Amino acid sequence: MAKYGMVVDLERCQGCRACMEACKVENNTTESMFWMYVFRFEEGTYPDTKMSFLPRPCQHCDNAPCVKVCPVGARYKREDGIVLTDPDRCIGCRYCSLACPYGVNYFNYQKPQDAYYALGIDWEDPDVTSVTGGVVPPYKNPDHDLLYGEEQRRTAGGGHAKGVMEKCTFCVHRVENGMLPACVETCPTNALVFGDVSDPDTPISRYVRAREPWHLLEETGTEPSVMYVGGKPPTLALTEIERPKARV
Amino acid sequence: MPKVTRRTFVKTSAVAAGGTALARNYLFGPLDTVAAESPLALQPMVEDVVPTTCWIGKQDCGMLARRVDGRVIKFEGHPANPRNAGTLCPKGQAQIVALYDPNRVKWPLIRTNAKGATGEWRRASWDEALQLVADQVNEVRERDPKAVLWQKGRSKAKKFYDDAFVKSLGSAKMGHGAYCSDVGYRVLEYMIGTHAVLHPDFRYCDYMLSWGWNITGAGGNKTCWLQWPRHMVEAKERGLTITHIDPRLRSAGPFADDWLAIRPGTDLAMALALCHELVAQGFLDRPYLSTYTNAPYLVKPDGSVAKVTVGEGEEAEELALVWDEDAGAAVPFAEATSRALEGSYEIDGEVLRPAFEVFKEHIAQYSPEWAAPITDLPAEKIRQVATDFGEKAQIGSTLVVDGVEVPYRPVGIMAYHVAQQELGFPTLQAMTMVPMLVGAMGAAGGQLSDYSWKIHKNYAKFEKLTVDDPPYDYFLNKSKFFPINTGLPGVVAKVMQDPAKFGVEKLPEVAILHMVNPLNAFPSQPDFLASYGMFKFVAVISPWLSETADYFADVVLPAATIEKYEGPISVNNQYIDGSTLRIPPMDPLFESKGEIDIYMDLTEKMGLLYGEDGYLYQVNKALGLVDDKAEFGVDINSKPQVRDIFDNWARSEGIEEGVAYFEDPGKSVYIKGPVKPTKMYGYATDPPFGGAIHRFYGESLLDAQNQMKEKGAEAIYYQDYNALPTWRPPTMDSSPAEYDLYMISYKLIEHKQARTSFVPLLAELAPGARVDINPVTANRLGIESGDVVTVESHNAVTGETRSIALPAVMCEGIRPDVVGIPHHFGMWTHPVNEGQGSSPNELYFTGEGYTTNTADQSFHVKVRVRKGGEL
Amino acid sequence: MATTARGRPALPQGIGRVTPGWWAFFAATLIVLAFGIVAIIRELTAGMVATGMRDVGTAGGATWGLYISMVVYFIGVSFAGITVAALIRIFDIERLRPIARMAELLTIVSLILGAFAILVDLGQPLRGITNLFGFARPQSPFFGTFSLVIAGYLFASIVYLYLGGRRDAALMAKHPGRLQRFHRWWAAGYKDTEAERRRHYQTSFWLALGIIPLLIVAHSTLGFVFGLQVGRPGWYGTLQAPAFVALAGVSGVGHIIVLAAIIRRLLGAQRRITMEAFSWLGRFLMVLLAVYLYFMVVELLTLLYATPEVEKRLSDALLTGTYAPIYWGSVAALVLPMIALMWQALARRWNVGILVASGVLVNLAAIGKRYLVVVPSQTHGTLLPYEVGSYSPSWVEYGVVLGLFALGALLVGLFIKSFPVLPLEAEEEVSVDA
Amino acid sequence: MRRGVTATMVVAGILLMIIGYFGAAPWGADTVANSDPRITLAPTLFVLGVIVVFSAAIVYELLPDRERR
Repeated sequence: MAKYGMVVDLERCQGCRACMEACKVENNTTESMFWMYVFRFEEGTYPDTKMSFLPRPCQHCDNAPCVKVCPVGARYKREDGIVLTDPDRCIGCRYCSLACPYGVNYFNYQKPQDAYYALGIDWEDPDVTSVTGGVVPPYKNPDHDLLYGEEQRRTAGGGHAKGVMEKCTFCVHRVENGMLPACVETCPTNALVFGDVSDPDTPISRYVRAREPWHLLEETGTEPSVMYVGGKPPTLALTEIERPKARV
Repeated sequence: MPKVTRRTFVKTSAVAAGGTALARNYLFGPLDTVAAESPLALQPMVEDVVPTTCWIGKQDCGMLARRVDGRVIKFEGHPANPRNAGTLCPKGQAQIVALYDPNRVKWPLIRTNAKGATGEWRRASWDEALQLVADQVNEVRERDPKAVLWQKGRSKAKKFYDDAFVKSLGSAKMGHGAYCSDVGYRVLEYMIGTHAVLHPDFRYCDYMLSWGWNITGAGGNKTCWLQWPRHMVEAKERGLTITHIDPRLRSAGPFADDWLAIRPGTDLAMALALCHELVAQGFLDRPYLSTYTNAPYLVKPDGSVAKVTVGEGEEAEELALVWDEDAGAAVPFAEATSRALEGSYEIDGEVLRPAFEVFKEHIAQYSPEWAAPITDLPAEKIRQVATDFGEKAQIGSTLVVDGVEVPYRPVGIMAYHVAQQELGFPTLQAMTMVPMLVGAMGAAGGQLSDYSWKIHKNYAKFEKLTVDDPPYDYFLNKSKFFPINTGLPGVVAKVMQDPAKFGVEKLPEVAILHMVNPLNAFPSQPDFLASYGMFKFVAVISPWLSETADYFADVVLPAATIEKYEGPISVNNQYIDGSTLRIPPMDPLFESKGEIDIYMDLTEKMGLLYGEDGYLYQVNKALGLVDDKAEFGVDINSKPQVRDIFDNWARSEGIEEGVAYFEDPGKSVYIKGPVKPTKMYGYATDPPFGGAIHRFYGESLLDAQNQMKEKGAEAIYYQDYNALPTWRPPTMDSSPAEYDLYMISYKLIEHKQARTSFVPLLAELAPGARVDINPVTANRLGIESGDVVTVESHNAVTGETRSIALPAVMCEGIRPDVVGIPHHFGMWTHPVNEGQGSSPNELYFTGEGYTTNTADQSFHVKVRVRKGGEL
Repeated sequence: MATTARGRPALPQGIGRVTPGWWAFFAATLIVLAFGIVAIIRELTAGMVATGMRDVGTAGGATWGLYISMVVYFIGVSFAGITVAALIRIFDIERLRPIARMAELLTIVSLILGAFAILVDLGQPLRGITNLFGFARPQSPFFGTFSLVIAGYLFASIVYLYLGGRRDAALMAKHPGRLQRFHRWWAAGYKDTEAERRRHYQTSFWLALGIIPLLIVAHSTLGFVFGLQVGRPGWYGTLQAPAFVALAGVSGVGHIIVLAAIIRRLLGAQRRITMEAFSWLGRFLMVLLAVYLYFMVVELLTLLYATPEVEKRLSDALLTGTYAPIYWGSVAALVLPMIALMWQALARRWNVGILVASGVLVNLAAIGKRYLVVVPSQTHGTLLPYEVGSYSPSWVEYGVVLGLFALGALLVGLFIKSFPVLPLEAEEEVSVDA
Repeated sequence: MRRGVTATMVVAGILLMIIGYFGAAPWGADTVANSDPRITLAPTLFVLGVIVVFSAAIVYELLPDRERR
């Protein structure tokens, strides 16, 4: 059985946030929801200012606090290491987003159809619906409505429904079809590497052997599957700059 | 229990009824019932992939469009395209929303209200709109073709269908180069003949000066973001060290090994100091200087080059003289065996000195200690950069690349938009001299500029610059103002407002604007507000209603975004060459059309489509389907499908399947193969450097200055035409002291000039404009993060002031005397633009003091900032 | 024996009689309840975007806000009610006997409010009920809250109230009237024989013994909901569970004092609820308050002594930052009653007014402290350097909370009007046999 | 007999609680099995167990005395 993991090479990451965009288009996430998020940090004072970037997907922890606290078992971990959310079981208590030290969980505070950038774009425009068949958003990915894993649950982001939780799924609908997650696939400088960590001759295993990876918030004991190479663990000395429109 | 009276019964039942309605509503209605949407996809879907290229950025990355039932749902990078190798930047991913944007121009629009204010439109058919444009343009064209002005923003592939349109009309043509580092192109065309600016050979470079290069946010020379950062990251892993010279650290992010926070507008001083140090520390590649540059030319005391005329009549040509140390006499350049670079020689009673000797004397004054107070950089640091550059150049070493031995100088400069400053021309001259001194120009690991060593026609033209007498054309070509002239829309705007001052009689009357938005995208918005109002008739071709169209267009023709055939598109990433096409992933939405269709229909209406010198003839010429490839030419007497044009072009390139090759996702990128060293490195080309002698010494510039003086030009126009780059403080520094800050503008990676701020996915990443200000300065001015501040600019020549208000953001990575503003916002026609703030182009000036001596726009101005103001 | 308008003998303690004052009370609570229902409907239709809650991390909000603070507060109050009732039974504190039923009533009502507050906070409330009964996972601290607190403890309190009230129900069943069938059902054939009394004496003793550990376990799980989360500085800590229990006791006893004083004045039972009862409650409150203040000092010291940077950001926000007013307000609202109680205890002179005031203050402090546990850790306590966030409840949240309080008051009022809240005494008693 | 019935109910209640507790989803965060209950409606059994334990008190008091009748 594969054990999926991801390596983030901070010496290659340009902080361009293409991974965030690819994730948003692939998973049709609504406004201000970032399954993949990239911090842009500034540190120190002029002129010895330092800058750094930090991509933050879900860490798919092996000792996942979110799985432990979920009162109804909507959030579960699979043998292949991916932590997923079952939108038909989730009761929207949002306990997982508080247990998670990384803040990777997002809650559908309203009906998704109302949250697709409705401020400036009228998706019901007849000329657009004549082309897209009235699908909102017009780039809606049909893979999300299918069932995945031998547990056969609708975990690939089809959960865009009011009142349920959702988070990065390592693009389970792509990985199960043998493709790379959308963020890994689009990263311009190949700073994201994804693959089966248990198989020694995959690119990710070679990467891990070549460089000593560190983990984010190692001290919380969550044993994340996402490994970081280069750069250094973030501290509160870093201040976030250029935040996206993160609150709706 | 309280008695159940009729009133309470009514109230409780109402509440109860409400309750059941609520429950029913909740369980089954729009409250998203217990089970969310339908679990399984309903009907089986047809899924396919269409190969195409990105339409939003500059370098047309290869893409695969995933479609379901004909509806594009995802763009992904095309693995075979060398420029992006299967990856995409944020804009590439997000353009899918722009495709479906209901705010696109859906059908041809004809204005119904007066120009100069927000337009009211009526829907028109293509026939009616094209006919109107054809009539209006023809009426003017018959009188004077040059009175028709065709203007374009970014060309999204090889400029063939737009060049063909201009030639078939005979109209004037205006591009956007003057805002996109074209002064750098002029310098490289002048000095070494290539049509490009500067970038290092990343594959072997060890030490790079990232000079004003926005590594993590913007393009670079030739191609754009994504390709260069890929090369840079691989080079850094190999050990490349980067010294970042830029008032803003943000552009380099974590990739700057050393950050020199230089004061804006003083890059010339820094470059001169580097030249001074390289000469002083003896880092000189004498064989290169004496063999491939005009450094050995003997210069008279008046600065002109000593020449001898050889041959009579027409073949008579003047050959520059050099001092041949072996022969001990002045001989023409070609005949000398050992050309002297230094010393002074008396010939026919005159004391002549090699140009290099003049250069050494000229830069003797420009020591790092001299440059330190000007650039506000420690002298020691400037000296250290020169030493590193010199040492790491490994002068004299060679390297065998793919079997070809080439001089090896692993040092170089990446410089592009740094050229956009008032002293842009001399600055780039001095910066280009730095790699030339160590012989890195065209060397392995060294300084490259174009993807081949093709010599541009301007190289020959710049040998002798001519300054005519008025009347001049409205671009002021060959005028006493701009002997070298890129063609700046800002200058045209100034000329239109006051033709007499510039000695211009004939002004443009009709304009065709294709995907260009001067009101928002180019500096000095007030000038464009004034000048574009003067056009009798303006036709705009654009997918969105641009701000310029909103105020001044008579007719708006809806162009498709990515849903059209376009090309041919080079996929050259410096190391691998090839070509591809843009294939429409869907039919054009609404009633929009691809530009080639529009141009064919328009020229047909104008009667210029068919026949000799018609549009189709020009298309064949522009695509090279003439002479030996004439058989592939399009029949010039019948209107082809756009797809057929590319089918013919593909066959002419030797691809039997024609355009089908590019429509097949398995193929679709035609790789010609790796770029050979004999094409990439100047030393290795045949003849070396394309046969062009590198103009180290600019005699024709000095000559131009003399002509300008004779013709009565003012000092502000001629002062930078010097044989050798000479320092002077920029004009903006003479603004009063209260304008104590420099304003610079910069590009964000999430946006592309003025074309993406209304794409909601990108507006989410970068929501709006801001003023980056150093906390120390902000503290002094009593400004806290998030406060709205007013930024007021001052024109040092005219005294005019302009101001905008934007939120302030604290930024430690910027000089205390500099404020930075992104230039993607300030638009108003699209709902998503709401509240995004103004554009710095409303603050910049154009014209005297704020353009280069080659009519290129300067993006510098002195400003003052104070708290307060409304957004 | 006062007679009612229709000549029937008036029931004791004003049961069945709705004076204009009561009408006003019921109308007021119904109006506020209606406002609460409007707020809930708004939230259910528009989604939780109508509340002020937003995601933790990038959105810089708090995804648990006022609702969860009220859940913890209500369940805290419910803890003290049944504890006082059990202590009375186990230690036979005669003077507190009159307030036993009132305490049990308080427990049941506040538990119901706590359950509703949880439901209102869920994204999918209806599915919340079905899935919890179907798939609840013991590993989640929420399991304890759901099963032990809501289901188990609520049922146990109802049993305790039911059995304790059978004697009075039997007495009340004598009086004809609309409520007679209800009282007879409640009495379930209670004949007040010596055997039945002895049996009730035994059951209530064992029941009280059974409930106390259930309370401690149940309430600690609520503390573990916060205390076990390593990802949340400000929550993670061994002191959460005991501090929860202590503050629960404090707020619960405070509430009982207030309720007792109101009922004492309403039913003119000055003689029945004596000053000794109040002094006992006062002293019990003082002890619990002392314990809680001790916990606060311990927490503050560990917070300030050598805090890692993340906790530092949180403690700054609490002590001097955005949450400082609530923090110091709550501290003041705890210290003042402490001083008042100690002064009265030493001077041995207890004044009901001061006790009620300190009861109210202590409860306000409890709401403040619950809020300060739940919210700041989300807006200022992210381990990754997200930008500091903000949270302010929207009108929907205030509406729902007010609605809950109104519901509570309504339930208490209805109970008082339909069942004797004070155990019936000799003169009110009509002999069982007649 | 009264004491017998109550005792059996208490024991039955506790048994139910134990079955309900261990029948529900097992502790742990490493497989899908950790998300589903082993016995369907196990949590309901647990709650029923608690209710049965405490309703034993009611049964104890409310059982009519056969002798008296």
